[in-house]
Amino acid sequence: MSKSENDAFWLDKAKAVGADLMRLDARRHHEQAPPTAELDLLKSAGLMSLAIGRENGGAGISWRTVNEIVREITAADGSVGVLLGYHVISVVHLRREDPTRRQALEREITSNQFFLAGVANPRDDDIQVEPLGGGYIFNGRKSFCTGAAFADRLTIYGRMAETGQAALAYIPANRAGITYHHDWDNLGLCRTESGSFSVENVRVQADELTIEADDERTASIRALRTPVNHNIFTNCYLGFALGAFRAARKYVGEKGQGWQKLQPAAEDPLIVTQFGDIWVELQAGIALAERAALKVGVLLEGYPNFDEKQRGDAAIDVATAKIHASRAAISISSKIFEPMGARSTHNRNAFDRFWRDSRTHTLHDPLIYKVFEVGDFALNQRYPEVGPYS
Amino acid sequence: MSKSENDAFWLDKAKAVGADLMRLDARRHHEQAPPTAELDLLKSAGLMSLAIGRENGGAGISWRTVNEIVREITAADGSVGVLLGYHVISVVHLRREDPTRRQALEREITSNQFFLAGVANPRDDDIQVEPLGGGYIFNGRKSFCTGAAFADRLTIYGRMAETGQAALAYIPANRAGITYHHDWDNLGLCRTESGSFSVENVRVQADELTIEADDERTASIRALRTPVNHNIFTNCYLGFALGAFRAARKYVGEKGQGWQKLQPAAEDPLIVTQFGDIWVELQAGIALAERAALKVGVLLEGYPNFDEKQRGDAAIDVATAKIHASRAAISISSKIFEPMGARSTHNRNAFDRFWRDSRTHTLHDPLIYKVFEVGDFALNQRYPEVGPYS
Amino acid sequence: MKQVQKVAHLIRDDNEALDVAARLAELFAQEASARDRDRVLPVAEIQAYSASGLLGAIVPKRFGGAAISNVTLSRVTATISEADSSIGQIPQPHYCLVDAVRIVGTPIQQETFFADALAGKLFGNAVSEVGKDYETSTTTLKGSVLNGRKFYSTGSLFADWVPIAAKDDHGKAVMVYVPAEAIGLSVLDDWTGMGQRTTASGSVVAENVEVQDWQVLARHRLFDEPTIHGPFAQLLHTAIDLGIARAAMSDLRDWVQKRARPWKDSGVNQASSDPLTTTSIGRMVMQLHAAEGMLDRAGGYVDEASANPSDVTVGEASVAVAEAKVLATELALAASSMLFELAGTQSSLEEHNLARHWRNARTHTLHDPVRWKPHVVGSFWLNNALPPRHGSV
Amino acid sequence: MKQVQKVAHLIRDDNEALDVAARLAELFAQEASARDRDRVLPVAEIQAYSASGLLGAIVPKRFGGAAISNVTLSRVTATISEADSSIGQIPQPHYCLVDAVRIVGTPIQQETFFADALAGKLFGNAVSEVGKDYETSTTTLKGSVLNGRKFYSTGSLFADWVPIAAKDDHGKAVMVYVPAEAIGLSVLDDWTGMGQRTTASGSVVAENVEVQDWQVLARHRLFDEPTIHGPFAQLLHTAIDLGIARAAMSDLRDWVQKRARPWKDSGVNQASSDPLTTTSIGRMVMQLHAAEGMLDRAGGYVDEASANPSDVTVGEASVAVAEAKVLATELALAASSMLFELAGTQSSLEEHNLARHWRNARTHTLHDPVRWKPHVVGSFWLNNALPPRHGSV
Repeated sequence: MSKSENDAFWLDKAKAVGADLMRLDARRHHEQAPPTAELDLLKSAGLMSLAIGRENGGAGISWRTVNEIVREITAADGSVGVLLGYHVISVVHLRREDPTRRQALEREITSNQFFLAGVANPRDDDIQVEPLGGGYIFNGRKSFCTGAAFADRLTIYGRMAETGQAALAYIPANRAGITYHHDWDNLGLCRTESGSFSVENVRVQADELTIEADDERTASIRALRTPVNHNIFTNCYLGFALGAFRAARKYVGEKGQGWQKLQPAAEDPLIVTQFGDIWVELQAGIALAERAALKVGVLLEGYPNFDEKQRGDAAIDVATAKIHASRAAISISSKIFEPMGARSTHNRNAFDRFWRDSRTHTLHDPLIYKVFEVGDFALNQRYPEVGPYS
Repeated sequence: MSKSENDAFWLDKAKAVGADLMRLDARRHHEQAPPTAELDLLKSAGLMSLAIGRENGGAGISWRTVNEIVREITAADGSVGVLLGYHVISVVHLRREDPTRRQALEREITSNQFFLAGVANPRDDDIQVEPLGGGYIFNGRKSFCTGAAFADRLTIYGRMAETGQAALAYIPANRAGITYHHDWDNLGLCRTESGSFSVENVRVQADELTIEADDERTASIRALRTPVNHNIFTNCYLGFALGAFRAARKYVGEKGQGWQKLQPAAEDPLIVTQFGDIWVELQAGIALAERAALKVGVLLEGYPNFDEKQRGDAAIDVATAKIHASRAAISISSKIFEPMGARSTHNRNAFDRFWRDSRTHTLHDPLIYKVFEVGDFALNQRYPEVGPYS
Repeated sequence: MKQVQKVAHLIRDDNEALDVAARLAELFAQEASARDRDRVLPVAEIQAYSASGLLGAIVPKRFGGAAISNVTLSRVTATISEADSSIGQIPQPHYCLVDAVRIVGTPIQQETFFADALAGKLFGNAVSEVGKDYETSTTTLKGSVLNGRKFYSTGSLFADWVPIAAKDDHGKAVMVYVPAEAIGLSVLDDWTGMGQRTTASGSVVAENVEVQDWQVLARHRLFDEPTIHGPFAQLLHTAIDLGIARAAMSDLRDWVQKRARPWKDSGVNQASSDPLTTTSIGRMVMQLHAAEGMLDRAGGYVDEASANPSDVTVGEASVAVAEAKVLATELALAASSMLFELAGTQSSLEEHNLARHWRNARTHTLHDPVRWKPHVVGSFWLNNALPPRHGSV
Repeated sequence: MKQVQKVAHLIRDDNEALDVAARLAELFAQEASARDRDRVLPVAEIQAYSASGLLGAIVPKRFGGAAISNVTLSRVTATISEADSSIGQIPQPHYCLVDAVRIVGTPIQQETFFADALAGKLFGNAVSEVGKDYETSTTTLKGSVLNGRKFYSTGSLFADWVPIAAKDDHGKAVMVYVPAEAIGLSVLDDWTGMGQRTTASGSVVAENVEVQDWQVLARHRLFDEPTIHGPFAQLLHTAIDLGIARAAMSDLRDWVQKRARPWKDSGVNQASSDPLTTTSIGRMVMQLHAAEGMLDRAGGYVDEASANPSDVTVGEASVAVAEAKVLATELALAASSMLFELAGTQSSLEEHNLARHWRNARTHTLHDPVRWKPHVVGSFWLNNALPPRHGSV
């Protein structure tokens, strides 16, 4: 499918940012330092308003191209791509706000190139919200707060102590009472700072808070969550795989060794067919992800009006793509070493980053239960129920 | 991507034909009798002019929908779908004719719902053409002449005895001197009659013959061959897989047995996940095939004006899809038995037809060399050279 | 009591059993494809098998048999199945139901049936019922009268004895050993599976068959107590799958060596020198050797459990057999399909009938579902959970 | 001649070697993760290994050793590697270069080096050169003076003897056994691979090292003649991969039993009871048992070729080892990655350092490319083609 000129323009821009990211030292991927320089590159290219319409100063591109850009940035730098992905998710979910406020927030993001982080791990439920004066006060602790430590704005998910309703605060990240624990120490995505943070008597004004009502908009926003989030995750996984593939192609071309006297390595028939297999696996993932993005794009355009069939079809396409992409990322990021050979394991190359990143993020929710979900549709024609992971 | 109304109309029509085909006895798949009733169903639905524009009375649908229809018909009946696929290929290659003659032939096909068969196995080269009077005379023998035995019109590929130029005759199939040997006895595609035939002093008029010149049109037609043909083959393979999947879903729902006391079978978690895996494999194939069809569609629209990059990208996408689809068809058509269980092997079900058909047609050209071709692009960024299989 | 009329060679030890199997295999391989194609039952071949003494080779030594090990028996079965997997499967129930006599048979059953097995008599089986399981089975032994209808009764068409699973007056599972010529017993040639076509796995119908007490074996004890009955049956099924895989690979070797054309882009002038071909073949060869090792390993566990039956030894045997079964299943399916890919287009001509390996593999590997076997293996390794006791693990 | 100063326990037979290895493994496992994380070389552990007598256990009996079989040595290596795969790899060159002395050593070399091995002295190695292969190597022995630069010299940092591959004045390949304290020899701690981090696989530099004739071993004969030198080296690499796989699976078991949370939709209250988890684990257990069987099988072929070296026996050993290597490679990679999938999100915390298994597997399995091994196996099976003779098969 051909792209609009505007989409192509933004994609090219993002690729240029990706090329700049690649010029930084590969070893930084293993460091825990915040990716400040990297985020600045994204901001100065305007990528913080990727998922915002032109009417609010944003890129105004299709959801499919948003996903492609997340994939490209992730291929260049796994942590940065994942941060961009989560930012996009936070932006999309601003649809929960009433239209006037959403417009104001989107314009603020666009003009300031704010980087957002959202904090809502559905398996935890440990931030309490209480009314205080005309506002509210937040207390508690959260884990897996990707990017929160260097965000400009935070979405914090809490629960009203009295009513049990979900409450979302959208506030500056430097609000008093917020402490980042800088305790992210996982095998991959080292620079996303996905550690924990705590909020202690954090004050939130009434107009900074959205309380989920039992209405259609809330239901629609909940129904959007998994298709949108998992579509982005899928493109992060494909980004890891794409980055691995490109790194291997470059290395084999420059330094690879063929078997015995076969030279250059790029003419070793078994190396060539290994790349063929990697290509097929990768492209199948991309084709599925793009197909899913088209369906999710329909939901986003229709929001808050889409029906169960549209949501169900999108959810299944997203889950199908996520399964394939998870497997492809883990498999490709490990397979690339075989054509590259033993010397490629030198830590200066940091070629393990693709596998580390893939292996870390694909643990978000268990793959085999996604297979079950898709199988239940394939066999019993049942759509997944709307839930935190489905 | 949403479909035009006209495309959706034709797809629905084809699905209705598919449903009719499914009502025939499954055991006929193993018989060698010609599929006369089946072809009549296709003709009366107008499917012989699927790949012809509306200006010539045809369906006027996108190349992507043509492919989807071939897939659907193949899912319903493997032999019939493959026949339709080869017919479409023959129709597409009428582009070799000058525009006036192409228009006349397409109109003839539309109004008579002619079924075409083409005879051009690139590894043989054994039909000789000699001038005689104002016309020509054909002599020789061909193998793998799919559908020729019950075609209305034949394209016969020969070689000019003196100049060595390729010559294509487009003639009525009952022309004197043509003998069908009815010697197709292969493990799958039993009703395609893909056996051999011979031509003995067959007379061809000058206006029935096209001699390939060394011009741009010939080069373009040659460049179209593999992308077009393999795109159709890919959808045949996906049709085998889709047919297998649907048959298994139906059988498990009606007659499956869960492990131990797990009932119904459709709730056995390992059966459900088996279907999930089948679904992911099948959908990845479909997504790749559709992406490839969009690229081939661009070539067909541009014909005879497309450039090497367009041709190369289309060829790689087609090859990528074909590799995945070949593997998926063979794997899915064999895997379906596991959730269905031992009793499904009763010959009355003929569930082996999907594997037999897949295993037979995927031998068309060696899979591993397609992987090599794709790998050569992935690693060395080389497009495949235009050739009979690439 | 039945008169023993057949006379068979007496096999003395494990090595002789292997030699005899190799000789028979050579014979059976010759017309295997033709028998499959034309669905001709292997009558003369089963006679040769019977005369060879292999049917009695598992009889305990104190009854005059060679008591060959389960490792040996599984190798014998693989060798025969490579030549003709239908012939490999026909005596599978025989061995199970002769071994059952060893485990829970009465003295008179042991004396009679072991003598018959040594004489070359074949025991069939009649257990499965359409749409029924053990609990809903409608085959009954009321007093001395047996009634019921079975299908998938492999080998019964050739059998001298047809052991029939039934419930007795107390609702207990019994196995009634009925002579083939008994009044009221019919064995039908109605098996139409797409593979294993000449196993004679037809229906068995018992209508008011009169039975004597001594013919009734306490089948329930085979599962109530820890016995190798389940893993033993599965071990032989695994050997059959392995035999099918070997047969497919043997045809693959012939074709690639003698018939396949090199691909135009391969740069070699023999298909057998193409590294892309040898690489695919090499991967399967490794799987073959691994599966052979796993079959021997499983046989060793069954031998141990046979000598010292307990919950643990029998459970371990079931698990080891399940492991071997999964590998053999996957190899048989992969090899019989890959065969075509490497042998080339001509290999799909029906005249070569190469698809029989896939049809045999696909049909036989469904005998019991493989999908839960990895669970059984994983639960044992992870939780030390012993597998359930029945014929399918 | 060098004075023997170390004293090691004397291992008497294969069983004792296995017992000793099991005891050492228990010790080595305790701090393996911490050593990897902090890149602490296993100094005390290698001393314990040396004192245990395992370094001399392959010495021929007439020189006072136990001459343990290759099957046993590969099991020992797998056991040690399961505990700490870097320690498993460190003596790999030692065994190769002590066995080389058995094959082509002069009497004085045999007497000296075997005595040292029995005394617990460690032999390192220095063969690979950056960007060079055998023919373009620039390490030379001119007269009695050795010069060259090597990298990836596993074990040399701990070694008492550093055998260095060089070309002599006639262009012949030799292996020069240089004492660690020789003037002009430097061993650098500069190995920075992402896995097998504590193998001390650094660089070795020889600058005008003076050498005596008796220190020079006729390396070319190891490949000119049919010897087990190649398959022997690969057998031990295979054992290391298998050890890594076992280590990953052992952590997997612990995690699923003790830490993993059941998934909300699983309907079970322990992750270890989830059939979707046990099924995945079961598949890997099967592969593990198959790989173990294949390692033993390969060891058997190497034993046979060692006793009766010929083109055929050595070729068969190479092929059998290649088969085992591919399975062990794939299992080690799959198990060390699947571990996370079943252990859950918490397993990716760096504090648990579970990724070391994958880093070790991925690094070590690249030692020589696996991609051509199936070709070697397939060519032998199909065409009876013997594999090339070098250290990589």
